[in-house]
Amino acid sequence: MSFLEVLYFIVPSALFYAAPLILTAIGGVFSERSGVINIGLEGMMVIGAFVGILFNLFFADTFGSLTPWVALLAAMVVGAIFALFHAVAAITFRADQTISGVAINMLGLALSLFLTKLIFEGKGQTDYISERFNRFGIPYLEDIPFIGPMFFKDLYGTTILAIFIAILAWVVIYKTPFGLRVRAVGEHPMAADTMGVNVNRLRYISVMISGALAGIGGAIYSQTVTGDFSHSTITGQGFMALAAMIFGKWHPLGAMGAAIFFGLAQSLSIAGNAIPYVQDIPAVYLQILPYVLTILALAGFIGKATAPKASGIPYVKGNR
Amino acid sequence: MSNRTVNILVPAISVVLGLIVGAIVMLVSGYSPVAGYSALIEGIFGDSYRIGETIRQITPYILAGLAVAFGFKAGLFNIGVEGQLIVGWFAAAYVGMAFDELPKLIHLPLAILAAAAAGAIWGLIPGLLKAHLRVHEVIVTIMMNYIALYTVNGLIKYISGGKEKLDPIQETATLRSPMLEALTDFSRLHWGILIAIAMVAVMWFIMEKSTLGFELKSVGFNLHASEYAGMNVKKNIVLAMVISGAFAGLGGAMEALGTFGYVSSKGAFTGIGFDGIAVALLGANNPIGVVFGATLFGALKNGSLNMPSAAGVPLEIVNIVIAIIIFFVASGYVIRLVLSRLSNKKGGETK
Amino acid sequence: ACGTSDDKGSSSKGGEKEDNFTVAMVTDTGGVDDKSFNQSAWKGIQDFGKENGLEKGDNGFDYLQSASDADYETNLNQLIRRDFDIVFGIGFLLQPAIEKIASQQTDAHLAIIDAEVDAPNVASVLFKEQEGGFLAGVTAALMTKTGKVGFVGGMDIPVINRFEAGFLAGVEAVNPDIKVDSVYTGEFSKAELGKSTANRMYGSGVDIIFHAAGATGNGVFTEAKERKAADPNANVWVIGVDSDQYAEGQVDDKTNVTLTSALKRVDLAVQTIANEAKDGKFPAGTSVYGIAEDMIGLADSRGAIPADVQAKIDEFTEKVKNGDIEVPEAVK
Amino acid sequence: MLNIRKEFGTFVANDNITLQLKKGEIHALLGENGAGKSTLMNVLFGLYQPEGGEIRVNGKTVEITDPNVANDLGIGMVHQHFMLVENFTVTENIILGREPNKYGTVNVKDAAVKVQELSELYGLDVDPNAKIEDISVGMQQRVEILKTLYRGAEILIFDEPTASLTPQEIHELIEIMKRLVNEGKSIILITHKLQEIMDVSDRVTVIRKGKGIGTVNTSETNPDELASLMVGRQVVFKTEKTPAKPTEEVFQIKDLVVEDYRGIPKVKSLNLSIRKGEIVGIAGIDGNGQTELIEAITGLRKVKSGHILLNGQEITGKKPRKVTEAGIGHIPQDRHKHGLVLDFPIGYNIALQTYYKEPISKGGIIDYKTITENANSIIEKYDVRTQGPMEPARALSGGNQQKAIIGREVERDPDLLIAALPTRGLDVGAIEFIHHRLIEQRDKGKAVLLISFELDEVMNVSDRIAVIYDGAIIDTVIPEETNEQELGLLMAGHSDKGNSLEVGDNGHV
Ligand SMILES: Nc1ncnc2c1ncn2[C@@H]1O[C@H](COP(=O)(O)OP(=O)(O)OP(=O)(O)O)[C@@H](O)[C@H]1O
Ligand SMILES: Nc1ncnc2c1ncn2[C@@H]1O[C@H](COP(=O)(O)OP(=O)(O)OP(=O)(O)O)[C@@H](O)[C@H]1O
Ligand SMILES: [Mg+2]
Ligand SMILES: [Mg+2]
Repeated sequence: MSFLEVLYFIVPSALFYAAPLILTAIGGVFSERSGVINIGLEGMMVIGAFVGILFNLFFADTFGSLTPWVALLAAMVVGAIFALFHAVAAITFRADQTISGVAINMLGLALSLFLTKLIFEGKGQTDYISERFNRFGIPYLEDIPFIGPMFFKDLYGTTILAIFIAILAWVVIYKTPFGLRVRAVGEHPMAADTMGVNVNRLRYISVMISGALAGIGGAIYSQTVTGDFSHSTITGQGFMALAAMIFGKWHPLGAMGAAIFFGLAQSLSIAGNAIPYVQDIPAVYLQILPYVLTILALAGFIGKATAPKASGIPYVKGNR
Repeated sequence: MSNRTVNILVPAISVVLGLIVGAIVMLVSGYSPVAGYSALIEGIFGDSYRIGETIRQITPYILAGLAVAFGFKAGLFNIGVEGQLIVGWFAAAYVGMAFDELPKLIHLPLAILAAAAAGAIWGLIPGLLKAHLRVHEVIVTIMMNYIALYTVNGLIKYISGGKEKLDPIQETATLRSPMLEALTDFSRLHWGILIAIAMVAVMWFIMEKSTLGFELKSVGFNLHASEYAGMNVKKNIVLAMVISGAFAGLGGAMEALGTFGYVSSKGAFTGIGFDGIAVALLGANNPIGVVFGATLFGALKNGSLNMPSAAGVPLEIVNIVIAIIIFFVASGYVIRLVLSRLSNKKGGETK
Repeated sequence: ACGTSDDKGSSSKGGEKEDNFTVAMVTDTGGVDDKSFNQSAWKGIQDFGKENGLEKGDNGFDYLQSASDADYETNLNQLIRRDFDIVFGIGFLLQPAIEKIASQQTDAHLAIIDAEVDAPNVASVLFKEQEGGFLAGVTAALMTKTGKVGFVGGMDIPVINRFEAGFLAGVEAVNPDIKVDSVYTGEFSKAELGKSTANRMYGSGVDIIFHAAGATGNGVFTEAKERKAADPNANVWVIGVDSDQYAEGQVDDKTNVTLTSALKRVDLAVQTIANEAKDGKFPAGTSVYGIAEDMIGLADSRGAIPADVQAKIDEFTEKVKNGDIEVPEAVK
Repeated sequence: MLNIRKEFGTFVANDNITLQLKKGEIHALLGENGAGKSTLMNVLFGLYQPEGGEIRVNGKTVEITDPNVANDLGIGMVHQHFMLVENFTVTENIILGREPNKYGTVNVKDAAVKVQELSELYGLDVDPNAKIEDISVGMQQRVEILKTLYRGAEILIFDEPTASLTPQEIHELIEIMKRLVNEGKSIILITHKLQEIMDVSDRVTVIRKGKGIGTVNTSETNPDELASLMVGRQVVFKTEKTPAKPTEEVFQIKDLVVEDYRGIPKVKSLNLSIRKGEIVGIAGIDGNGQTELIEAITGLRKVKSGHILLNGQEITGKKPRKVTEAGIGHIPQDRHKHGLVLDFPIGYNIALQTYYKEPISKGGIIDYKTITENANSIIEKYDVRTQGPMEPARALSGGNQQKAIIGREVERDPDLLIAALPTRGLDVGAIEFIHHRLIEQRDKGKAVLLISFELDEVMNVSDRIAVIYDGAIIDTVIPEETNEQELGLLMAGHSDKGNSLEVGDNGHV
């Protein structure tokens, strides 16, 4: 492949790969900004992936080509409800948030597979969906030399959605009263409390937002990539999203950038097969690249990341 | 109610609640909880074969649980037990395979040590990063899990010349025992359980009897004060991760030298490391508690295999139950609250 | 020391047992409905059951699913203890387990698909995947318009290598000038890898991709379907593997991207072995099945392949069948 | 507030306490550590719900269920520990919870203007756009006050507002309080400093162990009476001590330079020496290098250049453990973070410096019985009030925690004992006890280095006072030969002896 061809392949496929990660990572940003650690993103994505496929299968006749989009809504709602488990444990029951997240991951997968077997008569995977997201080119823009083929030719609606939500999340977190309060609650909940901000309610809302976004992320993944749901549909994407959130320093746009970066690494490892020199590198190196990069980033080679101060600590009124 | 009673009651109540939720899920889904749990119990204790298999399953759980618990005691959350276990598995299997003509007395310990060393190295990296660069161990260990998975797969391929598994280990490196197998009707029960129990004692000794344990706990609770008191905080953090990793690596050795006798490419994680978190949690990070936690989860996991065939219930139900148990143990605060309310009421009446 | 299991079997179930010949199988982690060889094997067992008037359960046929590779031995053991007359291990992953158990339970009859176990009580079944790959290669070479075709493999293991070798040979047999873009994703369960790889291939002018990559291959189908949906005139095809993957290629009511599939009749193989065992001719040792045994072939293209092309394919099939063409097992 | 009762479990923190606040007065609330002052105020502010009693505002009975209700009633609180989000700006902190809105987004610009106006109205100098983490403690406190004013508070509660302020800042704060009262606001002031009460308050309410003792007019009382009301016995203020009999020099610091974590020098060519049998007090405003100095001595921070000698031996750059073993004891300034492992039993905490040596540890094996025995003896000797050595350190009150630390350090009999803010936040009884211990140590012929922000303490306890300013000792004075005025000027960088005159231009905001 020529260099340009490589770019024309890598950029769109990185954006495509990044979309579910962006949404899920931003979900993580909301939760952790409010002071609730969310290792459970993976489990929430699994639920989203499952609900997305299930809805798509059952309602394709009703909604036609709109089905995948409506399925995202369904996954969003169910994801938010599922996140309540984490919220109740972490906020009301004052559980260790990391452990509660681990439980969420286990529960998400076990529940989805259990239901799959229940609904599909013992089978370990669902049928294939018939209504998919389709990519498109944006007229005129896709003809711009260089930029066009990279950004506007093979575009997915889901990628646009993810970028839009990233920008929206940035506005919400940094520009609105709600965002100011969320950040305050994650930094110094007692300060917020004395100012009349309802700490636990905000945390509930934030955790549910994270479930909703991870749900959408999962549903995008299952509907764009696998087309069905099984135990191997979501295998680590939630953890990648978590890494993207940290890599992006708990900032929505940073998380988006990190997710796209991971997308690039992934695409590179695929395009690598056809690029001179790169193709001689054993596959292992390319496979572990995103994970190694994340560690390097965390180790401060790409600037220091600091978590919200109060994250991980349940808020108990009156405890100094 | 004494503190001790409460500490035992919380996990016990969580287990009961988990099983109740499991029963409700089965009921709502149209399965019979009675049939389901009978199949489960049958799968655990049904006969000597199943008991042997259950104990075999418990073995790596004990070690994974110890690994997580050891980290917790030193204030570290080692989610990387999974990866450490995988590299330990590989190291033991490789050493077990590669050397022939070694006497068993040397070969077997060598393979076991190799596993511990590999796990320790896998723990060393996040330990160093935490101690010297203050990188949070949770994320690093998660990433290390994936790196372990792919690296081991790559190594297997490289060493075997493109195959997906290494040759089986030599007889001189095996933990298996014809006697134990005969005793349990050809289950895969092996001597590893003794190693696991020995490690329980080791952890107990380090934490409760040694000066090192005092330091590790102190650093775990408050590294600033520990530093002020002249402890070498960095050394302790690294050491805690290394020891934790070594326990995890031994868990891998159990699979390599006992259960399987070889290592093969993995498409996904073994899950033992993640279950180790639950085991440690249920055991309140106490070595003896870990044995109980491992026994429970080992039994549940192994028994669940019998559920689809004997009762038609998907075996995922057991994972649901385990997740719920973790929820409740982690939410121990609420259970304690309810317990103290109850005992207060009682106390008031008797007074 | 090995009398125990027999005693138990005959004492607990002996009385009620009718004189059925019973069969069972253990899946690998893919599960019984993996739309691949596990499913195919289960179909074979069910068909055998139907033929012989058996019912699912201890007295007829059954399967156990493995949740992880730690379960293979347990599951095999369990089925043997339930006294099935023959127990299949499906997939090369079960090879060590079968080997071990065969040496312990010397009275039991075992069989393994896709691997060889050297024991007097094990029947090993291998397929000439290279012949399936060959037919796929021939088809692709005859159908390509761009002169570029692709192969997407899962893990780089002997079974998949045979598919690849056959595919390359098939393409070359038709037209050595056709370029083959051949890639191993290293995974059987990462659809996104399959999708991106297919995207790159189609993007670089490949128009037909043959996949042998399990669930990773789902991504190949997804990519092809998306391209077809975006542009109904897009010239993209997928050749499926193992079973007829027509359903995977369905874009909408009218369009389908599955050109054909390289069939591997695990179901037939299972049935054959079971029947032989039933007739008291348990085929210990290794059976290798290929086109000649009708165990390898192509699926119905449902019109995607024109008759003249089909005729040429049939010619090649015949040549392989009667030995005129020997398909290599390994890439040269 | 009438007959307020507040229980935590079985523990009664407030037992029928009555406090009546008149409009326009400054009403002081006095009591020992743990007497229940903060609890009472948190009840008033709606953070806690009382088990009994009633609260009336302007004669009307009200139920204050949460801080919002308190705000609406015009009650504002400046908390003992600042309630500020560090990485927010001043304005963001002030408007949090009541954000002015524009098209759904926060209107930061208008808010900043409003904050500016408010700050000018009450003479509370703040920079609305500065981040909290970048401003001084004094300014942070003004932000706290502005928070209440922004919400239209008429009643302001100040919980120990002066504990962490410099004398100058305290002075400014007192001015501010007076101005607020003149504007018609009413103030409840909690402080342990009797002099402040005498200076600013109109009336004083004293509580002891959760019970109200009574209310007196400030003009009709004196510090001695207040102290005995509070403690329930006679208290001696002036720490009694015989003159020091210092002998040879035991500890020297020569040309010490220490940098902070950003590489900015915080200790600059500092020289200091201490003799056996004397207490040297370091007086200075927070942030002039005290922390870095202590950390450098104790081996917690790298030394850039210079020397530290104990008994003539170089201890520069040694590891903390080596420094301790060389003969230095250290009472850290932040006992929760650095002094104690709060989740460890108090007995283990007492062993924190000796656990690794005989007789506690032998060959890597630790003997918990010896730990308990040692702990018991220190607990008794230092009057640490606890249920026993296995009680978690967290459960002890601040004063008792501090006593345990002092016991731990003093019992090792170090040649030099460093005491950093040893009495911060403690009540007079505990302070008295701790001062005695320091003097006792001196009388045994040991050297003591006392770092304190409280002039009283430095004047009372030290035999010599070294004034630190901008990382150097700019003067050394004898307590008997100086006064607070002179010290205050020195601390601000004015050295009237002319030799090292430096005017505080980079001073303290
Ligand atoms: N000396 C040290 N050696 C190794 N790790 C440390 C050390 N000090 C802190 N850490 C770890 O590094 C991370 C950040 O430490 P830091 O001291 O900045 O935070 P903190 O003390 O918890 O918070 P704060 O800054 O509010 O006091 C924490 O995870 C902490 O456990
Ligand atoms: N949330 C709580 N739960 C249990 N006990 C508490 C709680 N808050 C305070 N206490 C206890 O109530 C008593 C009064 O505490 P409070 O903070 O009101 O004291 P204070 O007079 O403000 O002391 P200080 O001078 O140290 O600030 C103390 O014994 C304290 O331990
Ligand atoms: Mg810090
Ligand atoms: Mg107080």
